[in-house]
Amino acid sequence: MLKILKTRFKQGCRTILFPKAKAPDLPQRYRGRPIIAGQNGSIDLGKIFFNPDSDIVYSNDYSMATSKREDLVLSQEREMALARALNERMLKIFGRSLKLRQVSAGGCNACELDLNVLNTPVFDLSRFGIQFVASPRHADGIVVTGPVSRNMREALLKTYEAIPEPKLVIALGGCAISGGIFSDSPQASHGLDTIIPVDLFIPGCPPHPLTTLDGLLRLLGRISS
Amino acid sequence: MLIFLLFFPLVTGGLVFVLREQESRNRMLLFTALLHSACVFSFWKFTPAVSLNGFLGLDALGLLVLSVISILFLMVSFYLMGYFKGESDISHRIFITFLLFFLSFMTLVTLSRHFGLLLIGIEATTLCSVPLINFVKTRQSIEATWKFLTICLVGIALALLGTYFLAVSGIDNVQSLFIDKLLDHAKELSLPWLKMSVIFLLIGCGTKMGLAPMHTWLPDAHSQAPSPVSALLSGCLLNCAFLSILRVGQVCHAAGQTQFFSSMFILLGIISLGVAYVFILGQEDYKRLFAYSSVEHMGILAIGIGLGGIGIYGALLHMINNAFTKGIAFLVTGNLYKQYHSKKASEVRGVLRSYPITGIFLLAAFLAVSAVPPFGTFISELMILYAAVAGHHYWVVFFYSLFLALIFMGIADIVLKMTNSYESPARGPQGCPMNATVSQPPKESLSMVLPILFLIVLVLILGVYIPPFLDDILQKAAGLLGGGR
Amino acid sequence: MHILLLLHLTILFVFPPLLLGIIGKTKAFFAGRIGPPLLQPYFDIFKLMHKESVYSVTTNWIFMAAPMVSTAAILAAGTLMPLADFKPPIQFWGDMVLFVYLFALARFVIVLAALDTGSSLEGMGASREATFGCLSEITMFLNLTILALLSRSLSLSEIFLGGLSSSWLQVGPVLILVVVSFFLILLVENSRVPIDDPETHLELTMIHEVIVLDHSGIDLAYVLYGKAVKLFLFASMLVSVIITFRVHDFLIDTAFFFFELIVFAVLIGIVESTMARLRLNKVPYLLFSAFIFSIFGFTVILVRGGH
Amino acid sequence: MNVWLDAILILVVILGLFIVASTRLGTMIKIFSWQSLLLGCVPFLMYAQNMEFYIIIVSLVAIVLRGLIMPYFLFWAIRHVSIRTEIRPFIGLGATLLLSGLSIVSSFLLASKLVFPISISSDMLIPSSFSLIIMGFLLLVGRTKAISQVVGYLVLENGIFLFAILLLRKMPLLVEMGILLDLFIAAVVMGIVVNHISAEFNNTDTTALATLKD
Amino acid sequence: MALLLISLSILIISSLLILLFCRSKEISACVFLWSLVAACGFGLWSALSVLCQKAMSLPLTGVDFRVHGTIPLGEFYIGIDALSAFFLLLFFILSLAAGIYGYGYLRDYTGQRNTGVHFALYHLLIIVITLVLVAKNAVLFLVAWEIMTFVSYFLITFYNESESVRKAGYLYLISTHVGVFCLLVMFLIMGAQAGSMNFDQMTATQFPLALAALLFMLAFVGFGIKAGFIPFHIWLPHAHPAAPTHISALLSGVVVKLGIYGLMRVMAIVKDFPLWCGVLLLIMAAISGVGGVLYALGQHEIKKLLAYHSIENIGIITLGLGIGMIGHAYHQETVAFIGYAGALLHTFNHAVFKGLLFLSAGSVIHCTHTGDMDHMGGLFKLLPWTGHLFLIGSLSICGLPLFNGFISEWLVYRALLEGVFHLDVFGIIFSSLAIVALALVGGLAALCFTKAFGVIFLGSNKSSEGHQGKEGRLSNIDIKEGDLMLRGPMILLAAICLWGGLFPANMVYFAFQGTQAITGLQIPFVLKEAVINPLLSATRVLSFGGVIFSVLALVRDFLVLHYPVRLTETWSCGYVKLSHRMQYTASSFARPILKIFRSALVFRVEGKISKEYFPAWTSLKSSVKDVSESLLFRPLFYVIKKFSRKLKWIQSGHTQTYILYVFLFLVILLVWKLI
Repeated sequence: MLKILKTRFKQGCRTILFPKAKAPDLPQRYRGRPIIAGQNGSIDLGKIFFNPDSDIVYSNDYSMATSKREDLVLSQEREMALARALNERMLKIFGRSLKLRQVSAGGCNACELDLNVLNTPVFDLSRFGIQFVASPRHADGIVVTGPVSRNMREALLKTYEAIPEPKLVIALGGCAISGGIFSDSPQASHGLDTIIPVDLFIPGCPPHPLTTLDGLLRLLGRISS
Repeated sequence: MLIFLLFFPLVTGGLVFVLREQESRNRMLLFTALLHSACVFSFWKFTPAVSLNGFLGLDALGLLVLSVISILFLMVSFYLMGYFKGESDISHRIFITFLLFFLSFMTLVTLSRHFGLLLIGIEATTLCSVPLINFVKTRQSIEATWKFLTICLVGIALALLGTYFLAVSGIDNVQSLFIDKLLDHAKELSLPWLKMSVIFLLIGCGTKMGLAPMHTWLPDAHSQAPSPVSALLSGCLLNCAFLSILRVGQVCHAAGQTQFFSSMFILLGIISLGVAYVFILGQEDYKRLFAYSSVEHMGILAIGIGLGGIGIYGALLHMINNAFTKGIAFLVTGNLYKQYHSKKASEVRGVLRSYPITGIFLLAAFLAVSAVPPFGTFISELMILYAAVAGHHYWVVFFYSLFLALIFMGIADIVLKMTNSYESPARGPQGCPMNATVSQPPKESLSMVLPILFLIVLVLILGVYIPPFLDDILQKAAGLLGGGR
Repeated sequence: MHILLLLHLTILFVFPPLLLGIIGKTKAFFAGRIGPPLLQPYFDIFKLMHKESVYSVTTNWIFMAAPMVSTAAILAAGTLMPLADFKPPIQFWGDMVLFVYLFALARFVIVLAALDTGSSLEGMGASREATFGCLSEITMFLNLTILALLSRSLSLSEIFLGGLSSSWLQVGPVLILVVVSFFLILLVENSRVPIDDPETHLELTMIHEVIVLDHSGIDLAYVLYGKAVKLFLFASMLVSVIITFRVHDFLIDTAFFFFELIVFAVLIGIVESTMARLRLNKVPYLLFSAFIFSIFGFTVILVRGGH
Repeated sequence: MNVWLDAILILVVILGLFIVASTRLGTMIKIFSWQSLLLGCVPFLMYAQNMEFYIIIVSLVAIVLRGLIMPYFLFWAIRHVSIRTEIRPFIGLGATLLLSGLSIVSSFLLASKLVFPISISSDMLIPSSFSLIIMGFLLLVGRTKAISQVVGYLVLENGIFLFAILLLRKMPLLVEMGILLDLFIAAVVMGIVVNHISAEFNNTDTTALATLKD
Repeated sequence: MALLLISLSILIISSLLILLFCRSKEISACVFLWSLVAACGFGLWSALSVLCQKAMSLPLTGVDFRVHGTIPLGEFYIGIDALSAFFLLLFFILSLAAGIYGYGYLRDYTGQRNTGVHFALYHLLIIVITLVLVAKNAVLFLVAWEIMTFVSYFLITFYNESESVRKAGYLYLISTHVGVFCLLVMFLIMGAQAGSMNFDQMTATQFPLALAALLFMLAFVGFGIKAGFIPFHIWLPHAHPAAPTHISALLSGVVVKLGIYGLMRVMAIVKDFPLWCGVLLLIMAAISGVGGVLYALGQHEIKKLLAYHSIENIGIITLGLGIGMIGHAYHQETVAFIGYAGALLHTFNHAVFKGLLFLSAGSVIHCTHTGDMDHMGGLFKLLPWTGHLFLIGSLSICGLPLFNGFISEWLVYRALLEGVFHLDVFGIIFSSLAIVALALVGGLAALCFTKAFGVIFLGSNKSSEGHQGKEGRLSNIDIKEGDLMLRGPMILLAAICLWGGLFPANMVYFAFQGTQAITGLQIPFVLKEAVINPLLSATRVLSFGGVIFSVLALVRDFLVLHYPVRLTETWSCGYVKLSHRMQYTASSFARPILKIFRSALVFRVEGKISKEYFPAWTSLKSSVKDVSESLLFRPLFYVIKKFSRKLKWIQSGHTQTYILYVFLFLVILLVWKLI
């Protein structure tokens, strides 16, 4: 007991004060939002894999979550429209308490890992009242990762149906948004929005925890762009 | 009057032997039985005078046994009307005649006031019941008869020796075997000879009565004899043997040796209960079952008399109940045998379903035998248990209850299997008799049903209410043996 | 007099979810993170009240009525429990039996609702809940008997409002045993960590979470609220056993009572953070050890003749 | 006078021993008839001085019945059934002899304990009657043939009759005659049953008569 | 007393009438119905009139009816005192309900059995049980008791085509008949000690303590077999499933209670027992209670489950009696009064809710044609009435606050707690152990009845042929609710349960009247107040709970306005092929608790688990072996049979050996007696 207290005091409180203070600067190797080089080039964040050897130049900017699918397409002339907060009524309900149910619909589980990081002391999702729950009946929204494979499609629909109104859907990671790496396989569906209406798209393969956190906080209106 | 009662059946017996057809023989039998009961019931009103210079007389005990015998004989004769419908050959003529001789000798036993004459009566009943048992000439019945004969004659020989010892014990002062004289001078009888005579008489008459170590002939004789005969045997013959032992008991009581006599009698009773339990549990043949239950009830009578006080009153009441119960039981087995043609209990199924009346009577017999309240046997066994409890014979109470409970288990197991219906659809309507080829089971004839019904009613009445006249006769009889309520 | 009654009811109705918040905060503190805000339970309940209720096809009215009946029963039990220094609204001789049986009624109805949905997970939760429930009831009764024996009275208000003050001196160490066994029962009844982890996601390991798997919206709100009240009642019972010191001044006592409750909630949080979850087939042994503690305490009291 | 009486009594007991020892049925019946004749004349010796009329009648009837009619009847039964010897008795001959010797000794012991209320002519009478009774039992228990069992029963009856002679003066005639009559009928019925058995089982071996058991 | 005689005469006449018309079903049925209603009405009236006397004007024994010298050794002497009135009350209520149910149940009976005879036997049973309850003479008591045993045997084996029914009937007959012998000896010892067989003289005599102990042991065994204490209970779980529903309701409601009535009557007669008798009764009660409910948990068949529950409730009743006796032995009259009152009230309550449960279980079996719980489920929608009534029954049997079970369990708790206060150290230990046992029994009963109600009525139907329609209806099983004749009695009993729970005052008052008859002492008014007032304030707490419930319901209705209720499939982790076989069945629900008590219960789980990769068909069966039956009585019967078979050589068939027996016994007697 005492040993736990000693280490606790030595460690101190690890949570980053993100929305108030500035996010910690990410290492150089982090591949954030790509910079559009040429005049008419457009990059669809939902489709790219953020892999290092492609010719895309990545900046260090982590906020990439958008409310609509088309906002993910970056082009020279259009400024990046980041995720907007929910409407007034939804905010009143979910403002302080948002329960999410995570559904991994196929995929390589990288997104799940990074999603899980959010619950660690550093990011501490629970301080915003956001929590992952076991049953969709208790949840307010579902976070879908992976290209909704044919087998998982019916289960996903069942889970979606099981969630009481008003509910949110968050597509996490490239696979969920557009089928990602698996987009050309007959099993995978091409993007979650073809199946169920999606409220928040968080690109990345896998999206950095900060991106996800930033998206969620924008959704809840904690960060205004 | 007594002489008429004694010799009248002999005469009609001879007459019946002459008659041609069976129908008139049956009617003659019935007539004799009716006359016999009429005389006996007249004795209830006015007690007859002692006749044949003191040899024949009627005291309370004698009257009780005599009336039981006459009632049962009347019922059996009425039952025989239906039993022998249609068959008539030489063996029937012998059967009916010896039946009447049997009645007269039993009357002799109840009436005799002289030990020697008592013994002759018992010997005569044994001999004339031989052809009755041997009526159906099969291997088993001959074997049963042989065993019955040898063991009973040995028993009677011992009883004869016992009588001689009794005579010797009173040779210098009483010099006679008249019961009344013996009772008056009981004190002066020489003790060792009296004890010897009591032991020999107890063993001798005990063999006839079917008490435990000497009971071995009873199951064979009763199961092989035709049902009406076994009803008579277990109803009346055992009671006559019981009466002779009571006479010995009277003498003992008068001579102040009650303790000597009763301890032996209780031992015999307990052993018979034990033996009856051993053979009833898992018994295969339902007639042998009821035979062993006679051994059991004789054991109960022995215990009752041995306990003294209200036990004697209970035992005498139990004697009456038991006689009628055995009558019901064996007449019902007669009906069953007529319908199922097999003695094995496992082949008799669904009696309640296919023969409702016989089924109900079988249940009544089972309830009466196992002493269930509405029937009289419960009250008498209760009285005997009361005597045991009041006399602090806790060992007797323990064995008595234990064996009765176990015997109830045995009988219930067999009888309830017979009455309850059997669901195997292979054989026509549920519970239809296994080997009866007849498609529609024969309707039970009236004459075979009425006597059983009458007996059941009698036992039921005794269970609920003892009429005053019967009560004071029982009181007087018990008084003779030093007991009473 | 009515003011006290009203105050008692308001505390009973308003205060309980705060305890859950405090426990959450302590666990976060120990984990080195900020953790959910103290009023998070209130927010959750408020949010759930604005949510739709989704019912399974196989359920009938029992499923809907169960949360309401259980919360009502627990609140009714609350009216028997003395808080701080003022007497409970209703108190009578032998009310501790009703107190325990009201909790039994709550559990009975929740288990029925769980079986109503006809899902294997809910059935599993129902059977575990019912099993541990009836094992803990024994120790509960024994502890209450011991406390009744010590305070020579059968009504909860007299037991907890000073009946035990003298006994701490006479049989102090034994009372600690009884308090420890009470504490274990509290952990089992309110599904705290050593027995059941509220935040786990693996249905097979849950007990109290999985039983309400199918509840949604307002029903879930009632269930959470009921659980909070139950924890509050157990906590206040335990607290009033431990600290029997009363100043008999209204304000000070109430404040001191709240302080004690907060400390107790922190204590629960500490226990939750320092202990890992027990394997499921070890839980009965935990219950038996609680039972043995109280039996041991009882024999010492009898031998010592403390009563 | 009682010297003769004692002699006859001893002779009767010895004849009893002979019956027990013999295996052939014919000899058994012959010895039995001699024994009954001797028994018949015992009363004459005992009550030589104050002879009454009925004592004579009783002993005469006894002699005629036991000595002549019953053996004749048994011989008829043997001829009818045509068996001659007892092959395998239950208890071997040696054992039966030993047992009957033992019985004689025990009956003498028993008799010495029992004091007779009035003086009787010979104190040998009671023990000899007891020993005859026990020998009768031994025959009944030890033999397998039905006929030999009948003979055993008759020897038993002889023993009892011997004892009855003591009471001749006191016992009324009627009873005495009745007992004798009963004995005779018993023998007749046994005979009838024996030939039933022989007709059914074509031998009177009682081991066949053991089917009725539980 | 006159009223009771009227009802008895009605019953006798009507049973004879029914026998006359037994050939035609309709006449006999309607005669049966009307005579039953009339007789029970008069009976109830007479019982209530005795119970409601305010002042103790009438002598404690009430009005007697005496006919001298009828039954030999005893006499036809009957009289109602408060104790028998109390039992008459519960008896007439239950026989009325069971009779009406039976009428409806057998109306569409097509089998070969003659229902006329069955009804006549039913009337005979009522007459005989009334006689047992009002008998004031030992012989009359015993006669009525035996006749009841045999009449109930014939009623139990109504369906005696099947083998198990016959076996159950036989076992019932044997065990109760053996019990009767103990009663015989007990009553005779009492009669011998008191000089007369009437209960009044017996109550007057003073029994020495040693004799009282012997009487107690005999009474315990004799009445224990009938009441169903643990070691002697083996006939109960077999008899109840075998009997038709209304008979098993009557059997467990009333016939089992006669054992308790007998025990109380003996306590009233032999007033003071040694202390260890009370302690023994308490221990046996605890064992029966816990054992009964644990065996019930392991059962798969409803009626067997309910039968074992009767044993458990008998355990609770005897807890009350036990603490009453201990209190009496310590001369603490308050403990004795409350203990006896608790026992009496629980007898009444148990009769009512057990009858209700059996009747509803019966109509469930009647509709689904199977007793096995694992083939039921989802019946709440199809049988709403039976479902609700079974729910009320199970709530009250678990002693939960709203219903009458709670009141009587509260009284027993109160007695035990008073025991903890007033008795010495020895007494405290036993009463606190009793409290623990009662708490365990209450908890396990709640577990068992959630299992029973949940598995039968809730969830989806588990029987294979009923496939789950979209909206949860079972399309192809023709299950329809029984008509009013079946539902009427059940509703009556449920109403009594609810009334007993919410307005306990007068039932507790009746219980105190009965207690006065047991102890023979006047209960002080202050004690009655000290018991009834807490109960009233308990109902106040419940009303407060009701208010809160209605507030919550209002809030809920208001909030639901926003979002209409939506129906979807049960959430099962998204598993696609959701089948009804995935539900928790009776055995799986009870498995955790049975594993904890597995050594005491011989709890076995048999079945082969397929080891190959691709799962083939496999089966799993969990069973609980009734320890006292399989380890104690079955071997005992076997040994007795084997022993008696070994002794059969006595009748070996050889004439010579028979004669040898005679000769040897002669020698033995000579040696024994003369030397």
